[in-house]
Amino acid sequence: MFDNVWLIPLFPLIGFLINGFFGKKIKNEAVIGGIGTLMIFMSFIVSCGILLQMIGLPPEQRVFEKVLFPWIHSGNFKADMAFLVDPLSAVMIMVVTGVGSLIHLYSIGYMHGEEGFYRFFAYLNLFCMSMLLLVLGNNMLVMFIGWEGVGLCSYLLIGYYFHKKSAGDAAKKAFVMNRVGDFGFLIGLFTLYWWFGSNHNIWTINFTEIKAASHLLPYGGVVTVATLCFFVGATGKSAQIPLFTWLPDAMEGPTPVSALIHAATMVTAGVYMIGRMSFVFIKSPETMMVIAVVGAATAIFAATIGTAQNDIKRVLAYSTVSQLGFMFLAMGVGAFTAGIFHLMTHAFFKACLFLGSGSVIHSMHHALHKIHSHDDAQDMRNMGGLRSAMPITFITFLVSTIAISGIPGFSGFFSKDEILWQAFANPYHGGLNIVLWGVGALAACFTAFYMFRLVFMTFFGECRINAKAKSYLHESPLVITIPLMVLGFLAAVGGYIGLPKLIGDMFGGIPNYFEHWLEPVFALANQYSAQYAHHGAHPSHAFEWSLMGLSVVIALIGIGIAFTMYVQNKDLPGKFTATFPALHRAVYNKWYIDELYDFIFVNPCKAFGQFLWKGFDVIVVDGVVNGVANVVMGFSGIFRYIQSGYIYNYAFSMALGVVAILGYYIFK
Amino acid sequence: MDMISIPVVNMTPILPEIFLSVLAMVLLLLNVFSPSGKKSYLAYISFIGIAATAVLVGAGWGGHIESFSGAVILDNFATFFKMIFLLAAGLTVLISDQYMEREECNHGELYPLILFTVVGMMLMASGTDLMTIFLGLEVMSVSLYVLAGFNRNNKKSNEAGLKYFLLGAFSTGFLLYGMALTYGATGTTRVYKIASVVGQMTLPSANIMLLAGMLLMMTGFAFKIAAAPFHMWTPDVYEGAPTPMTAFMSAGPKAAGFAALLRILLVALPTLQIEWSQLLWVLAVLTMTVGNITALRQDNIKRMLAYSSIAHAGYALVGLVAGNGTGTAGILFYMLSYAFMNIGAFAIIILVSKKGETNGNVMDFAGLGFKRPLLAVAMTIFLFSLAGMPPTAGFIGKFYLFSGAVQKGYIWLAVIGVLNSAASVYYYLRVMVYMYMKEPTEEFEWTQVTAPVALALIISVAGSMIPGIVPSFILEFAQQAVKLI
Amino acid sequence: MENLNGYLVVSAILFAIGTIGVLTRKNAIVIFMCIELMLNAVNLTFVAFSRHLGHFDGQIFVLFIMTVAAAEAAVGLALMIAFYKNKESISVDDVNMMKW
Amino acid sequence: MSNVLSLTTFLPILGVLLLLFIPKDSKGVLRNVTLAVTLVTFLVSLTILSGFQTNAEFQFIENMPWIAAGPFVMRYNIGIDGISLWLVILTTFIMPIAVLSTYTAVEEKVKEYMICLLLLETGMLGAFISLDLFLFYIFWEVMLIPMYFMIGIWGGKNKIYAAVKFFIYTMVGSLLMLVALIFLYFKGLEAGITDFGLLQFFSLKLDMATQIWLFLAFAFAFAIKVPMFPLHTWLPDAHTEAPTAGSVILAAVLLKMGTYGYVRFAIPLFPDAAHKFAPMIATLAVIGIIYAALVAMVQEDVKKLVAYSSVAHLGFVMLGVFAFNVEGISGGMLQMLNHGVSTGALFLIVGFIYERRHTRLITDFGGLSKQMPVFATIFMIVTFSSIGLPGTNGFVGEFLILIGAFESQLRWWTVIATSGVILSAVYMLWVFQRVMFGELDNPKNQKLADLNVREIAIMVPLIVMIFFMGLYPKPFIDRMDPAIRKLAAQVRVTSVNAQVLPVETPAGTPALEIPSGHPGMSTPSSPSSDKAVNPHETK
Amino acid sequence: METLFFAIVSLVAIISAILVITCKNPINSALSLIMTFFCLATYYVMLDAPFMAAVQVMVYAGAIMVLIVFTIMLLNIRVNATQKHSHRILLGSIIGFFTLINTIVLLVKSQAAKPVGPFTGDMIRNIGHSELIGREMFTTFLLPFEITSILLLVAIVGSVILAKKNI
Repeated sequence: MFDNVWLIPLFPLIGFLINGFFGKKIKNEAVIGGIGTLMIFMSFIVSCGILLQMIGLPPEQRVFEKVLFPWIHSGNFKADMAFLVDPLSAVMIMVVTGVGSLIHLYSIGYMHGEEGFYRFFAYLNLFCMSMLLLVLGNNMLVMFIGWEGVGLCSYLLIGYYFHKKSAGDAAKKAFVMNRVGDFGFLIGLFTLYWWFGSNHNIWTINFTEIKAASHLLPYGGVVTVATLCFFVGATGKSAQIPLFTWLPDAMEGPTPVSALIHAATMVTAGVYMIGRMSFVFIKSPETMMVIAVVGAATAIFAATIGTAQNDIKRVLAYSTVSQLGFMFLAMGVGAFTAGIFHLMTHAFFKACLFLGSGSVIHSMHHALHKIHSHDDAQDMRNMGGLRSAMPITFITFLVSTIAISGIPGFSGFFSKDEILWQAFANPYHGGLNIVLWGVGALAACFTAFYMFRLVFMTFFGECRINAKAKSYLHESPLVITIPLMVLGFLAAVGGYIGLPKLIGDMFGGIPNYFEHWLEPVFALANQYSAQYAHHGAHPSHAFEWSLMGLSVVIALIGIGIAFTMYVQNKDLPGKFTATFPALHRAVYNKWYIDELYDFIFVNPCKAFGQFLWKGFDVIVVDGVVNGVANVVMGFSGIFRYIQSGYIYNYAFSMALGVVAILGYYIFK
Repeated sequence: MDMISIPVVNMTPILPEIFLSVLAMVLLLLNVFSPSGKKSYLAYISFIGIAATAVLVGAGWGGHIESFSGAVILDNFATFFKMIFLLAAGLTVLISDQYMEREECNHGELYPLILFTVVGMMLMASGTDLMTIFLGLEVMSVSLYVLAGFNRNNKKSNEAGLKYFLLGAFSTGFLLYGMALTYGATGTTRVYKIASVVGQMTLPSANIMLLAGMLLMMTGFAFKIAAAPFHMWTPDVYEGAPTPMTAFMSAGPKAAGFAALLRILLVALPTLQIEWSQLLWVLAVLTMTVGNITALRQDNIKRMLAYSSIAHAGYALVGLVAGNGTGTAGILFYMLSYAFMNIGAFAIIILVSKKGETNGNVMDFAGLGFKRPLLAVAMTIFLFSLAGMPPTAGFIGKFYLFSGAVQKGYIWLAVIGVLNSAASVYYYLRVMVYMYMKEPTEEFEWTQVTAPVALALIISVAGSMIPGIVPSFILEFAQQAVKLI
Repeated sequence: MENLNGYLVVSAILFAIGTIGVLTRKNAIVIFMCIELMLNAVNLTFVAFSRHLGHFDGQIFVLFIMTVAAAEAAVGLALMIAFYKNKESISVDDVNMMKW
Repeated sequence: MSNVLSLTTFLPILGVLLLLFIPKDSKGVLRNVTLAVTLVTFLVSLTILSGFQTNAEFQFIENMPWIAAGPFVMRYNIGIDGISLWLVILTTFIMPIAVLSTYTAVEEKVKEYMICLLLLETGMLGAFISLDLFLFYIFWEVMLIPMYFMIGIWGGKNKIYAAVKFFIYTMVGSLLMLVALIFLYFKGLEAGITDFGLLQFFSLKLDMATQIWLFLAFAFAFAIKVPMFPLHTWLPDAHTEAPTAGSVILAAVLLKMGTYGYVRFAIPLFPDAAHKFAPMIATLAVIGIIYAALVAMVQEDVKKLVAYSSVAHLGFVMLGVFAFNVEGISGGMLQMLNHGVSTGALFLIVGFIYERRHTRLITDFGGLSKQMPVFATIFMIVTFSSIGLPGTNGFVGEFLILIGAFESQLRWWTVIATSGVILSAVYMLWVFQRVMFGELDNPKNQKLADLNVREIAIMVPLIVMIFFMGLYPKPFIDRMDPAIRKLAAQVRVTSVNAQVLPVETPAGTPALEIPSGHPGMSTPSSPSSDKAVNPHETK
Repeated sequence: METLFFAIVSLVAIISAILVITCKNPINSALSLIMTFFCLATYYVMLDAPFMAAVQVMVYAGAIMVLIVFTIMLLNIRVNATQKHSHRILLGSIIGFFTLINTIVLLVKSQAAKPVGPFTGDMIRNIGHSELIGREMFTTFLLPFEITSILLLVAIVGSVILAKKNI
């Protein structure tokens, strides 16, 4: 089965090629969607096969590399088109193909009747292929193909409604911000490659080889530089501070896209990448600290913005940013397993949420369309009371919301709590631990608040939609609800494969399967980290329990506030806004980050470009060129006028010449 | 006292001159007996005569005969230059007839005068006595004064003749004074004797009289080759003279001037090379620069080519500054190819311009490229050759000239030369811009190309292209020619 | 020949005067006369040198210069006449149709 | 066939002769014949490719006497190695495409146009295959002439200015190079070199001062052609005014002359000086990358934008070449090919919309995707190729350049250059967005026809190449690798000598005779010295 | 005695030369020029070259100047009232002055070649100047002599072409 790993990205590629080239001719949506879905599903099956085979192997044999063909070989540099299958990538391909299949299926229903249906599926397949390359690549360059490939697909899919200017802008923004990250990624790659090569004559970008040689890496120093650069790449892809602003805008794309790319898979690439290179990152305590801090900051920062958004998808987008922050927090505190675990659970519940919101929007859109209203189908202020019209959507949505809020028993609880615990208990960041935990917990509180705010505004209360339209609201078709149900189910139970040891012990020593599964991957990192981890007294189990309880309480507080504000006392939000107008405006406008970036980067760049062009290129550079020409021409004019036409002037010139020449030679 | 007995002399060195002189006189006679308006056959006869002379000259290749008590010599150097003169004259004769008919001044005396000019130039090239050189120069000049003013009903032609005459005579004064001082300093006018006398001097450059004589002679020749600051007559005279004569003047006398200059400087005064190359360095730079830069703003194409011809003199001087085999061979090669390309260009100008020398502006070339593609292509080749673009003869010529300078260590001179060359491209391109890239402002008929002109054009095109692609054989001749002096 | 320098200086002075004449006079014929003056100065130099050196090369050169002067005079004056026919003037101020 | 190189080079000239006999009114025949000629040339050039032995030696050598007069001996000495091989193929590959692109774009003076195209092809091929410096110079200059006419006759509004600027700008540089060439020859003559053959000059040991001057002269000429900041201003003008085929060839092949010149001549001939100036040139290259990107960003004319993007791309090439290691130079070479393909394609794309709308202002467009989906797809692929998206050709070259440069002394330059990656995305996507996305609100755009079969046929080979070179660059890299290794060794060995010796050491002192051997003739004989140079090479 | 005579002749020659360039009337200039020519002829005599003196008078003073005067008369040139371009005169004089300075300095700084020829003053007087000249002319300088014939032919043809009323 391992040998067939190349099939995994191949299937979506085939789907992409078929739909891309012939989709326009096929016209039949069922066929197009069928092909697209089938292809990714086949990948899923292969992935399952690989997973099963891997489970059957002893942990130390769970690494397999497959070289497809040599790609770039030049000088010392060597990069093959090759895949790496290990527990980590196995998790990722399962998530990607699994969630991917569901979202493909969902899309058949959701995108029904859209112009360019085939295009959508082609892009979606292409995305899956890129994502799979990203997670399967056995060297940084193959990863980078996927890395940029998903960026491309994200660009294409955000710009799917290309006739909307906002969509185009958002697409471009996404790509460019990703590129900023890629810049970091490349520099990181170069640094690592160069350091290994010039110091140890190991010229490689292959993960396995780097891993084998990673003991040569120093702590800090060049590793800090390299890892920080990589982390810049991760912030770009995973929408962390400071490169997060593209993700909310990316909601211009169709909702399945938001679910697949901007929630479940692509945006987690940064997390995955850090996981993949954990043995490098861990060697730089500074970078780990930065990652943790940025993760925590992003978590709280995005969460605050999420509280004030009215667009249903934007709320989810900021939520995603915030949750990604959690993942980075996990990575930053060395809890790689927890980070990856959260990645997975997040994929379930966030995909479900997005798809649910898509279902809502779909329905709203349909209803509004019927009455020719131009109201915004995504604005939560237009919704309300939808639970009766769309029960399945409501239930799955609620389950996922509970999961994300960290209510015990649901997947999100296990992963998030693990992260918060590790943030508190990690042995690396000294006094910062409390802060990290506190910020994380607060963010969790905000998460619960805005998620339930969303649920309450959308599904509870009276229906604020146009009365005429109300009758048109209905539950979505099966093709949409099946994925919702599957994902809702996973969101609910997905967490049980990674039960914290504490809880597992309580239930008779159920092991943390997930941790065991990933152990071979992160063992080395843990080994390295032991070098500088300070061996303080381990917090007691009781303490752990109480922290867990605290986080639950925090989540409940968030829910409570939301309930108070949006169900019980609906005047409160208005009052709150009126009391703190500046704050609200700031939060509503995303802390003016976009404006800030425009002010700091975009506008100066444009202005500088204008200056360079009109001011420098045309006037100075070309001015010099033309100036030389003009000076020569000016001399031409002068010389011309010396040529006066008078014989005596000519004779004078001759005589002058003679006198000068003679004079020089005689008197010299 | 015994009778003066005219010594037995070897006439071989001056056979071509004698042949041409006799031919010229025959033509003069024929002219008298032929009715006006039917003078074309004189052109044909002169062309055939020139061709025959060329054979005669060619037969002398490889010989080395001094004659007339050292007044003339037959050597490869002279032979090569004689070929250039004959070529220039031949082409000029071919393009003259049509033009002269059109300008209604097809007097039969034209052809004998051209032939006499050639005789003068030949004497300059083969003369080894300052007297011979001077008289050759005068034969050439006096003929040219007449030729420049040949279209006597045309004010511009009159003016050109008069200007050329006055300034030419003025420069002759300096030349002669230089010869006088040289004579005084060395006691002889024989080039080879001067060489041996100067060679025996302990410090020739300290001999101010010799130095001054050399400098004054150089100014005299600088006038003939139109080197700055003795160049100022050139544009006016070239513009005013009948176009075929302009073509002739730009190719022939310039080459003759170089022939004499080379002979005097390299044969008689090689010991003073440091001094004269220093002066020529300055002159070369000045000439190139003034010529090229002033040409940039010319609308009248004859005038433009006149300035360009000044610049070309500058390039050739670069080769002379070097004074080594490469550079001087370069001059020879360049003069030959210059004759082809410049006369070719003037031939096109003749075809484009109208009676009374109207349509002589660059703008009048507008649209030529697609109305008369062959002419335009020919013109393009001439212009690119003048600009020194490969693969034309002009490029190889310049290459050798600048190579000579580089070889001698005059790198900056070569750099200035190439920069000038680059600037010059502008005005050559300008003509092409009008030919190909602008539409004609008004519709008018183009002059028909007569057979002789067509022949001249074919020869010129071939002469501008072939030496650019396979220059070896000509360069080989040039090398041999300069080896002996 | 003890007085060579005397002759040379006189000829230099005459040459300079001729040059000044060429540069300052406007009448083409007078300019031509000034050129003749220059040529004569040269002739004097030649003859003086010839006498000093004790051979006749210089003197014979002078004979040729005289011939040349005559030939130039003929052609030059013819040119002036032709010019005069067209322009009704012989002043070099009027010889400036072509310039720049 | 032993003279297949000559055949390839001069086939277009034969084509010109053929064209002369076709009446100027039968435009279709003229076009088809030209296309056929270029196709045949391409096919013939493929036999070069198939016969090419993957090693570092020059192959298909033809060496005949040509000029021998005075101190000079010029020979008709041609041959290719891995470096020039691909540029030759690129040229022959682009030409049919360029010809095909003119079928509707050029309606007037077709015959002359085709003749120009064919002459240009010969010039370009000749320059790539010349192993005689003089011969190279001839072809180098000859190229200018047809290009000048193409811009000047068939160009846009400001064509004359652009054409003359192009011509004189290039001429200035190349003439200075000519002087340097002559000087070099005489230096060689003193050292016993007998003709202009390039390979001999590789073994010539020049003192530092000489090298510096000569290098500067060569570098200046090539820098103009590349074009490097700040000598680039002729390029936007030339590109904007040139007809589509002209722009395509200019971008795809002519600009490569400059970078090729560095790789083939300036660097191996004067390695010490090249090392000395590497930081300076890298600085200019990096400035070019950033500067051109910023300027491109605010352009209003699509073609000008693409032109500036060329400046940026070639900045990358220069950076890679001056890394002096195999990766960097390979990357540079690949990037040359890539740029040829992708920027050529971009100019074709601009040509397509220009033909339809007779405007190139970005603001005149918008929302074309709706009307022209095929066009949109192709445009997008090319855009991403130009941005350097992994999987397309642009990436491979750019990546190798950056990694090569990062390995070398140019680390910090590389960091800055890498940020050019961001900017290239900004301007390319921005223009793509403004042209293709948004509302189709300009009524003139609403009836635009999508690409026709011919236009698609033009683009398909390019698209194929974009992906082929992006996904499987091995055949390209493999064939050029030995030659590049040789070059890198050549540069490196000498540079070590330069470090060992004080700079002032005059030529001819015994100090200069240290072990380096003849870098141009053979790889360094002593492995130990090699190791001392770069311990990482012995992997 | 000879020195005094030389001085007087020189004075006359120079004054008449100056008159040539200062007289407003061309005729006066021409007459002054003839005066200078006579002075030169005197010099030639003093330099033991009587034949040269004779030729000088005949060719220059006789032929050439007659031609010039004739032309002046023919063209009936008006006397220019004023010289407008005074700066021209100034510049011209300066240049002429420097020419003079240059020349004189060079003459002072340098010296001519040592006498090399066989002819002394006595010898010339014994054999006769004309004969010696003739001998030289028709032996050593035969070619230049012949060239002058061509030159004169050219001059004749040229003048005819340029100045004859109908051709």
